[in-house]
Amino acid sequence: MQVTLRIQRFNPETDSKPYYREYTVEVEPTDRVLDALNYIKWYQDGTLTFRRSCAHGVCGSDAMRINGRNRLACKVLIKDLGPKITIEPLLGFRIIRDLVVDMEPFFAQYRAVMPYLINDEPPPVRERLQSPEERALYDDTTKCILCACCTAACPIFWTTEWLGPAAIVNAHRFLFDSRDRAAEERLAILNQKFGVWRCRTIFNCTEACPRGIQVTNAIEQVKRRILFEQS
Amino acid sequence: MYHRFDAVIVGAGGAGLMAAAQLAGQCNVAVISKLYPVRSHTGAAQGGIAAALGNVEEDHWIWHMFDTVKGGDYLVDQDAAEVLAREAIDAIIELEHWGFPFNRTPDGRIDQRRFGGHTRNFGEGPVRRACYAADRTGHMILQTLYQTALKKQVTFFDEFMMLDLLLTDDGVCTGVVAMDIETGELHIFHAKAVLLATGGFGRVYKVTSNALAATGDGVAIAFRRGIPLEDMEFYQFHPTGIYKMGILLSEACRGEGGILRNGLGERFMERYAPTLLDLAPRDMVSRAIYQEIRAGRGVDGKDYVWLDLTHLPPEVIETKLPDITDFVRTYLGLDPVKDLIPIQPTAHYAMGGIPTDVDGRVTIDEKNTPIPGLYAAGECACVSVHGANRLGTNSLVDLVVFGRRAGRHMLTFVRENDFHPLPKEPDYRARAEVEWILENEGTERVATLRAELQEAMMTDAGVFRTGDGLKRLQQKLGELRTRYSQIRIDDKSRTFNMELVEAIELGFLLDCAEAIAASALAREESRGAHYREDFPARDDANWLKHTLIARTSGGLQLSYKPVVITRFEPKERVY
Amino acid sequence: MTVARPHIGRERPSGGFELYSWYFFRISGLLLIFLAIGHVVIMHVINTVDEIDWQFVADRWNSPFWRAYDWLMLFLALLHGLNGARLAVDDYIRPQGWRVLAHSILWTLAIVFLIIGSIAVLTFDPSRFETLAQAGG
Amino acid sequence: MTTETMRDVHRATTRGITAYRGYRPPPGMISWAFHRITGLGVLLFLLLHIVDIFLVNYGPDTFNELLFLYRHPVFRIGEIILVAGLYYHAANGVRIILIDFWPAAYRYERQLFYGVIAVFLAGFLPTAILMIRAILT
Ligand SMILES: Cc1cc2nc3c(=O)[nH]c(=O)nc-3n(C[C@H](O)[C@H](O)[C@H](O)COP(=O)(O)OP(=O)(O)OC[C@H]3O[C@@H](n4cnc5c(N)ncnc54)[C@H](O)[C@@H]3O)c2cc1C
Ligand code: HEM
Ligand code: SF4
Ligand code: F3S
Ligand code: FES
Repeated sequence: MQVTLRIQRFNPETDSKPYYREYTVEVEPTDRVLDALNYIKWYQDGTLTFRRSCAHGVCGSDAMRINGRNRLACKVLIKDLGPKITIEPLLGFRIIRDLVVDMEPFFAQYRAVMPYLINDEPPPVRERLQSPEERALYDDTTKCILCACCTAACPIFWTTEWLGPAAIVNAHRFLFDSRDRAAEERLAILNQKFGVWRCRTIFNCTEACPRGIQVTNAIEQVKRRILFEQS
Repeated sequence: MYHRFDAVIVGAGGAGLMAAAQLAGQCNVAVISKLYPVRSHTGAAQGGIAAALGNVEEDHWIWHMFDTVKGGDYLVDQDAAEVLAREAIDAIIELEHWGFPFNRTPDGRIDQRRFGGHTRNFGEGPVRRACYAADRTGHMILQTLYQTALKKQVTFFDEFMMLDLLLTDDGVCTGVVAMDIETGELHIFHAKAVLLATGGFGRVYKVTSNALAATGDGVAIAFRRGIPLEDMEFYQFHPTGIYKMGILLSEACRGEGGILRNGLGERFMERYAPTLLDLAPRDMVSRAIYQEIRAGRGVDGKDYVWLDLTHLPPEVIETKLPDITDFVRTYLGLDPVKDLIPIQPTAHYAMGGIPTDVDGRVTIDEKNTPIPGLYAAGECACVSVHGANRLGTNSLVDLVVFGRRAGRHMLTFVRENDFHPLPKEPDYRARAEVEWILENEGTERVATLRAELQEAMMTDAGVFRTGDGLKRLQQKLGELRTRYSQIRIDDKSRTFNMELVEAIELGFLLDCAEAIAASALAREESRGAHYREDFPARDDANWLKHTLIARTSGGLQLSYKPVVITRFEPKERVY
Repeated sequence: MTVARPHIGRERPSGGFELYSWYFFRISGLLLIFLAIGHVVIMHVINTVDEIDWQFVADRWNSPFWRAYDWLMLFLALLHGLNGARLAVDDYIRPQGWRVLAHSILWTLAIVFLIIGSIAVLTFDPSRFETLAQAGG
Repeated sequence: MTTETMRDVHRATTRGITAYRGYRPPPGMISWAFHRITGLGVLLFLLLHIVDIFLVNYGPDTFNELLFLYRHPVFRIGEIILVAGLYYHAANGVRIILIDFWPAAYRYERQLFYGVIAVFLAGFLPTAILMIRAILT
């Protein structure tokens, strides 16, 4: 089938502001949007720029706005979109070029929640024990691939300074891990002005997450934890 | 721009990050990666990581070692396999202490599952050895290691692409040259020790489970700088890739009880591996699939067969294989609980690569002479623990065990040695390459050449090979090499020029392909993943040895080095 | 350039106000369901503005119950609403100076309106005007 | 990360309120936008209302004169909108509170949203009929 992709373009070396260009390509309905983008890049216009790697939704490279919603280009099939597709970069980040945005602020948010296991007790010779039930508490949030679909879909993130859902998801992953000992410090960070309370339960994050993580639920669990532990 | 670090690690997959974690805080270390670290292909690994913990049933590291050796069709260096099997246990425990979220047994220990080729008591029957986290074990390894690296405050240079390795005339490694992809600027990293951990090169094939970024950069750069490559003819095809797309459906599918069926609905593995059935090593299963297809028993006469999970309890599918279920639903519109899944072997893993010793030091000849300051680990390296065919779950073990050993060795090395002066004009070669590609006014498109390369490799250097086919392939590669000098790219800007990156990567792929073709043509036997239809038998008398292929001024040069055999004498491989 | 800044070390920031604000939204919100909706139903639906005049208010505020009711509603709705306005300010006004100014305005509004509202609800004495009206009429 | 660095990060990247136009809003975003608009709208009315109620202290004449404003048709329609806004805000506020305190509620996010619309209509339609009837008579 033939589809038309309307893609937002921007090259800081030559353009003063972003503009749109249309491309028409011949694709299979079961092709991914990424396949269409690759086709354009490979055979029509080599200057079209985007990130990609795994091509099956596990590396988090190709988050972008597809028909107005944040999606991974490699996880959306053409047949689910129809013949007219609009593609734009994620909102809220500086555009480096075309669909490539500067992810450094996103990773700075991530680093701010201390996303690593902290437990200074001397470890046992073998593994630390953890029951399947304890393990299940944080299973959902271990799935995060840091693609930024959620954070870049949050209207609060577009307008003000805040940690954003992805960072909280990753804080949750450690807060609910029975092996971690730094809950208090992490909760203190999350309790700050730019922490969890900035979340207005808008659910755009959950709607956007390509890994099906219940992002809002994770944030709510963290809120309740602060509420009942700190006050 | 000039940087100076005690140690520079190129590649932020499992191998690179594991090494970085050893060095962080102990010396001045930088990690360079052309992708954001969490985008590395280690994150795609699904099924598990093997270690003889014996948590759910009796197991011993020596059984694991045996399976590794046998699985590799006895081309494995047994000293290395012993290190792998022994240290796997420590490495897994260390990962657990760093926060790895393993699935757990009811009593809280690390749970284990079955995987292809892993057996109890030297081949008696399948054993549960693969530690796992649902079907996203690689994702968790990558995350855990990245988290640990952040905790230890490693310096990262994200989206920096290595273009060249700096070796002095007397053969000392002094650093690397990399391009900041965002600005196109070249950076010189002056280092005492460099680790190459740039991953595999599955993109030389048309149908592959590998990422678009898996283009063998480190392997090709080493090759260009005169370092020989080992066992490049051994390339693993994984039996269960999604038909046409190549997306991997982990062996864990079969580990949890999945069955392969041909077009007639038969469980055909009964004919090929009566004991291990669907869990036989990958090379055997992939060949079996093609034999069924050749015998006309593919589905509808096409080149695929079925993976059948429908008899498994739905909760096993949903909870132990959630991502795979998601892939099948997303990309095929099928439900693995009810539907058969069309699969086809997919290019998956390079057993060969940059030769190293068990400490990750890159060696340059048959006598294993190391290059001072140069290390390699992970899929780009060949310690030779995988021999002619890698067992499932052994790659992740390879990353953590040898990434760790390389890191530790580097630490002693940087403590004992001083900076070596850089060669004059260290970046001239990289600069010339970039400028050449940007300015060349030819007629060929990168994508066209790449597609032809992948097609040719798939046909003539795939699961089945023949002397004639490989010669034809070499000719084709020669033609592609000439046409490569005629390329032209549309994108002339410096900012995030991905077309430039792809053009450079195509050069790397060509190098890898040439090494594969020449090594495969020379090896006149069938062993593991290398199957020559014109020489269908294994030939230990003449070929129980590792291939080394080097680029010299006089063309490609082959040499061979002996296999290290310590405990297990080569035997016929039946399952 | 995307060289990652070294990660920021452990620190123990203080917080708290946002938590109380969040909590207050919820508690006041629940109370306002009864207060505000009750008020609206009584004043705008059951009675209409046609019926409401000075005398109506005067009669109503004869009862201490309605005075307490109205004052509580005023207090909660004002703080709840202005606190909500503060969220909007934090979202839409980012230059630090303007934000401080906007916050000051909101706090001033809160105090001023709380005072005049309280004066109206608590100190209103209809008898003063009744005698006045009688005297004048 | 300190608040300062957080701010730096943001300064270099944000798109501001214009970003709203770039996203095809899912139900949750619509419900939030309405919650904010209605909240601020009701607040505005509340502030006006406090001023006018303050005028009771100036006696029946002043106050009753003002009431003429309230009886103006434009205001009568505004009054209906005010009630609609308050009802919606209250119903959606309850939804938010449920999501906050009932751990399983996130699973029913969509249903709760439709529930809000249902509750809103169930409350508002009869109210609106009563109010419109009052205007017409
Ligand atoms: C789909 C799939 C499933 C798998 N499942 C399993 C499994 O269940 N069990 C198992 O044991 N193994 C599995 N494997 C194999 C295993 O995952 C890989 O072999 C392994 O992850 C490779 O790790 P690595 O660290 O060597 O390289 P990678 O993880 O590929 O990392 C390469 C790194 O090098 C960087 N890099 C590359 N080129 C350059 C350059 N020029 N300049 C700078 N940086 C560069 C990249 O950015 C990246 O950070 C699987 C593989 C695939 C494809
Ligand atoms: C009738 C019962 C009410 C309930 C149940 C209620 C509930 C809530 C809740 C729970 C919030 C918090 C939203 C969040 O944290 O995301 C909120 C916000 C708000 N409320 Fe109310 N409220 C009510 C009445 C009012 C009234 C009378 C006003 C006006 C004076 C008002 C104005 C606001 C404003 C402006 C916000 C901020 C919205 C935002 O920016 O997200 N509310 N309300
Ligand atoms: S929570 Fe989901 S959307 Fe957000 S970064 Fe992680 S994977 Fe992406
Ligand atoms: S979209 Fe934003 S407001 Fe909260 S629920 Fe998600 S983070
Ligand atoms: S390319 Fe990896 S997530 Fe899409």
